[in-house]
Amino acid sequence: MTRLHKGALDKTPGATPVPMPRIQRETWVNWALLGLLLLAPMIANALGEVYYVNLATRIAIVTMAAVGLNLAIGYGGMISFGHAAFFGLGGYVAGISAFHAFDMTPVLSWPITMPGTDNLLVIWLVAMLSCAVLALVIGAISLRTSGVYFIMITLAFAQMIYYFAVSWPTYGGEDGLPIYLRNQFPGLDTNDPLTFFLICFAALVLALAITARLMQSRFGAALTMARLNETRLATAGIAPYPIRLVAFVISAVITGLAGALFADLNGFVGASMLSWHRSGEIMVIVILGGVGRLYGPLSGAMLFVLMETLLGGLTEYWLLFLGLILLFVVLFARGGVMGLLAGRARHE
Amino acid sequence: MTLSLLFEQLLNGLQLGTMLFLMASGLTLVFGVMGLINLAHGSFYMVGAFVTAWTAGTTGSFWVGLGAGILAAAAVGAVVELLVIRRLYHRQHLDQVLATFALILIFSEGTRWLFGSSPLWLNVPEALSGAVALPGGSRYPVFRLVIIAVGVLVAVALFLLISRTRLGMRIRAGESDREMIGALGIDIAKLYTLVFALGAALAGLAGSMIGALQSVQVGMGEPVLILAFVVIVIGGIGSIKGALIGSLLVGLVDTLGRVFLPSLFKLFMTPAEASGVGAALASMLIYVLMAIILAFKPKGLFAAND
Amino acid sequence: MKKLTAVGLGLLMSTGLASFQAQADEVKIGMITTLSGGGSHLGVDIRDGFQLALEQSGRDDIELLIKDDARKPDVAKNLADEFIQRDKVDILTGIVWSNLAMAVVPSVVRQGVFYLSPNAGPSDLAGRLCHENYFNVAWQNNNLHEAMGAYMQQQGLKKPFILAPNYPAGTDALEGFKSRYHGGELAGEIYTQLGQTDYAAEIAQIRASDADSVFFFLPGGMGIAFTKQFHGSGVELPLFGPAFSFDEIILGAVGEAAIGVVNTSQWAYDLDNPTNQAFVESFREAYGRTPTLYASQGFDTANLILSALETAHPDDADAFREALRAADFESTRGEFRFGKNHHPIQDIYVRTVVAGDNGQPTNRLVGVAVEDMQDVFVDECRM
Amino acid sequence: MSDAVLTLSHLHKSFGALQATHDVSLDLKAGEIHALIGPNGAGKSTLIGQITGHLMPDRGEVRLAGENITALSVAQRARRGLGRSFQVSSLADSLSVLRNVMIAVQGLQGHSFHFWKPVHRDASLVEPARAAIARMQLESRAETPVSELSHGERRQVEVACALALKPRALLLDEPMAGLGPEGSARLTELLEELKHEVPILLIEHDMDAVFRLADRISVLVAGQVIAHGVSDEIRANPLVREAYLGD
Repeated sequence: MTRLHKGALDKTPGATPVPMPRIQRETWVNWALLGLLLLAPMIANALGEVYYVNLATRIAIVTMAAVGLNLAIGYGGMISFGHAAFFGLGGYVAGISAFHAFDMTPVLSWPITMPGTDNLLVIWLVAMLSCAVLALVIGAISLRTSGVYFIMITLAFAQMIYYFAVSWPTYGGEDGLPIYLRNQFPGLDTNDPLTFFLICFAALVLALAITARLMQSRFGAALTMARLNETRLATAGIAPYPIRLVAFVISAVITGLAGALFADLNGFVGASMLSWHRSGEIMVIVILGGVGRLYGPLSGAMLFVLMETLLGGLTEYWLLFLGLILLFVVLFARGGVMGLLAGRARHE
Repeated sequence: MTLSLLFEQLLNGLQLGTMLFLMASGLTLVFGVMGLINLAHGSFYMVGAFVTAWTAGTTGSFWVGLGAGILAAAAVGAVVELLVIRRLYHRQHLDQVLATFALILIFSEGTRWLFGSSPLWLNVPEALSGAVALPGGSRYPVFRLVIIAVGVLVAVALFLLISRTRLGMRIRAGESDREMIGALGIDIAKLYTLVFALGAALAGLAGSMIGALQSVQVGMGEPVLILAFVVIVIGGIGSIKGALIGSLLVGLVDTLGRVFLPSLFKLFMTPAEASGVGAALASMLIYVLMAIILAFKPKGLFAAND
Repeated sequence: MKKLTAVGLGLLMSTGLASFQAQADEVKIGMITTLSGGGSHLGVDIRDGFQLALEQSGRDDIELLIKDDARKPDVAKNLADEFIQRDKVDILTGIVWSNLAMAVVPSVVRQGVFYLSPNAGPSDLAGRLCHENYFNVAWQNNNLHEAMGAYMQQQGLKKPFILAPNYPAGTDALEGFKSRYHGGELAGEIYTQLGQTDYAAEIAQIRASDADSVFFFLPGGMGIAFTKQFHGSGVELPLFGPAFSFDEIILGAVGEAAIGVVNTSQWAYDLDNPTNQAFVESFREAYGRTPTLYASQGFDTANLILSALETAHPDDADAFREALRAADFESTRGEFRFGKNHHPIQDIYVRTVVAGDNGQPTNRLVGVAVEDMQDVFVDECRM
Repeated sequence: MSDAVLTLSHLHKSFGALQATHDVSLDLKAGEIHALIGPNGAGKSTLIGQITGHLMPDRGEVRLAGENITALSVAQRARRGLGRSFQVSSLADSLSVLRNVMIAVQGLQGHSFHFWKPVHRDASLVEPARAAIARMQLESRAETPVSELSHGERRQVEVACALALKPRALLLDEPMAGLGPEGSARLTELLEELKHEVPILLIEHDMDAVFRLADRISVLVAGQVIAHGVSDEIRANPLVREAYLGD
């Protein structure tokens, strides 16, 4: 774990020395946030307050979706406005699979017979594979463009899938698909809120660890350079396109897995998981937390979900206040929550 | 499908296209001159419609309302530019997207707070209500013809403005070199406010007119905004010509897709199924169009600075 | 900012703990409804109608908690969790939209909480997923469309043109209409895009067909846009639809273009019964506007709950359920009882839009389309 | 011309009506420094673009070690051994010198789809990079972010990056600019030594350096090579004097 907190990118022993206090501060903040997320639901569970356990689960899952997007936006410089497509696809894999497992009908009868399942491991694998394939297609086309065009073409692909889901009657269309029984993890009782939280938490930690490790590797070095200076990368003989494409796929896979967990948490999957507001929301979380900071998504998601919960209870015009807070963060608190908590970003 | 029906549907596509052009031209101008992505552009559309509806309801005159709506949109645009937008010009696209996303929330909820949750009443003015006969026997609403005419007028005016006037020269200078116009002694801040307000006014104009045809309600700007973005991306961001071609393309493809796709599927499906599948594909059609165009021309049809 | 977060968490925890101190005999009702964004006037009316009934009851042992779902299924689901797990509510209600109901209701009722629907009635909840703790106090989604099918057949219309948005409620609407209409052949059947606001292409198709009437289901802004555009198009065919596109608030936005439209509803504000007259009068007095059918549904839902509370506390689930099932309350819509799937069996009325006293369009009751209407999914319900 | 490492033959490139490159042919032989000079607007940047792959010529051919690379991308050319430095420094400013150079080493090794091993503990990356930095006498600055370097130091990092690629041909775009007399002298020394390992196509404004270093010189004016030869020939060429001195 320690390695994870030394910083993913440039702030490694072989790179820019950053003043020591700052490293410690960010590491400390990271640990504190992760610890808070782990301990709060445990305490809540001990007090019998199941609601807070589910709230923490929600935070963990939303964080994970944002960790995926952060890989694309923060580390890869690819501003995807269509990650809801992967979030939703992951959710639909879980939903469809559970639907068929419940009905005892096959998901596919041609070319191979594929029965529905409620085994989470299988569902996750299928969700990740589906997202990888979708991201490969979307990325291959979208990465030919850049800048605003990239933002808009990813949005367009997500909209296509959204409209498809809304009007496809088999799996509920706009009504969506309830998951009557939460999908099962071998050997664990996923219906127990704390157990399910711990599963999601473990998945989140894994996603964070993989992202950190990835960004220290050769691939990460190339991706960083693709973001900072594409020409430099090409001049070194490394084509930026495949590097970006692979990063986009990995990013989609992480967000897709979060989508599958989200569907199981809510016991429901619907087209709203695919809407452009959802893409915007995940992006908001990434930026709120601090773009390109490993733990930015965690702080962003905590703040976002708490604001949603607290403000939503106070006034029916809470979106107005959410808007004002967001505006304030963009204009005056650059670097997001992590910028406030742990000082300026390490790069740029 | 008779010839006159086809003609009528082409007119419908044209009308949707000209309306989109009013939105897209402002959006593309703001991007071309200031390099800003403005997600809140749809909010000016909504402001225009609400103010028009409210004023028309109070004074009883659509025309007074229309004037008020356009002015209000321009004023709101100018204020937003002064308070928020000008802090974003030198920021990354990401910051611009988030800040203007926040503005959408603020505008939507602010409008609801001021005007309430119910949709407002706004109708086509008496003088322009009714329909005229088209060649071929069918009838077409006068007001839609007026919208087409207004769209054409605005397009011509914009081309003249940009190619013939001093303001246009400054705008073009701004597109090619932001440093240079500063050096020319042009008050760049004022120019930006002006361009932004102009874009907002055009959106307000679209909202006022369309509000009379559709419903004036909170959130009405968002679907139009996404369509307008599709338009300018297809056309090439920053290009007025691209926005015009893109608008017409999207207007026609969307309208004709909605009409013909279900008929196409009826050839080998039951009517109910064909209607469903056709409608589903029709709703995806413009996004498919956009993806195809960008796959082959990554900077749109008429990339401005390339 | 960190401090803020800490304070926030503390606050959450303390409000959570506070719920322990609730009195045992008090009844807690959680209302999840749409108060912000598009379509929020439905939620506002449901809430206002519901609150009016509570106030009139004079009971002070009922705590009503209201939260906005912003029309998002996952927000609604999260609020349901919050109400049940933190606030320990006995009864949930308020959801406007079918897709939100589908996200929330199945899991809520399985947790032993009562859910009373004041608006949405998706077919699954009436049929295959019906549940003893779920009661629908409004209608099953298809009811008004089926009734209109029956009515248009009675009226001798031979070639209706039908259209609805391409989503489940839209397909249900057209299927529902067709299941009761056998009076001729359809002149055409169109599914439009959900959220579409321009109907020029569809209206041109209607004009080009040989239709003698138009039936449409386009809720909210879609219906406003369609009606206005249809009126301006010069096509002179009679319009028919369910009440969802012609509540008093929408009529205000459509204006005179709506005059002459015929619509089906389980309720009308000029329905002649004392409960209703008192309701309409007190609603106008309290809120300064004429109630919509949504307001009447909120009002009826609250009164149903109040009537059941006379007999039993929700803690005694079986007794409370029986009391609800008896539906022993004065409904604004006249006679009201539940079928075995806990969905209403009620008359569906026909209204027509006329110019009111001040020239504003308003609904007038014309007659009854179908008496004692029950949904068709009741047989799929194994309860 | 079997010993030519890099050959341009009959390159043409126009932008609309403007002919930016007109029938340019030149070559770079093993062991030499070939300087390309020309006044501003002569079309040097366009020509460099066509050599490095940022621009496609309308006609003509670029060959590297005998292989036709005209249609290849920037990255493909780099992999085949074309190293370059940029006129306007093109480094990742927020990264350290070492990180910038390591990317070049990584490119040379051709393994970028390794997802697990941290690069800072990968001796096969770090050591060659440090060697290239040492060659430019920048060891003390290895851990410094590029943004904190002086103008001249950045030029040196550029060259270090190019060297780390172990190129077959090196294209240096105004490496002397902003170096100051001492830095210039040091770089000149280095280039003289370097040309025996890898031939250098040198684009340079500093005429003293050019005349001192270059084995051959080509003069580009208005998109055309107007003169070609050794230093003294060029110095004496009236066309060149006209183009440069305006007399």
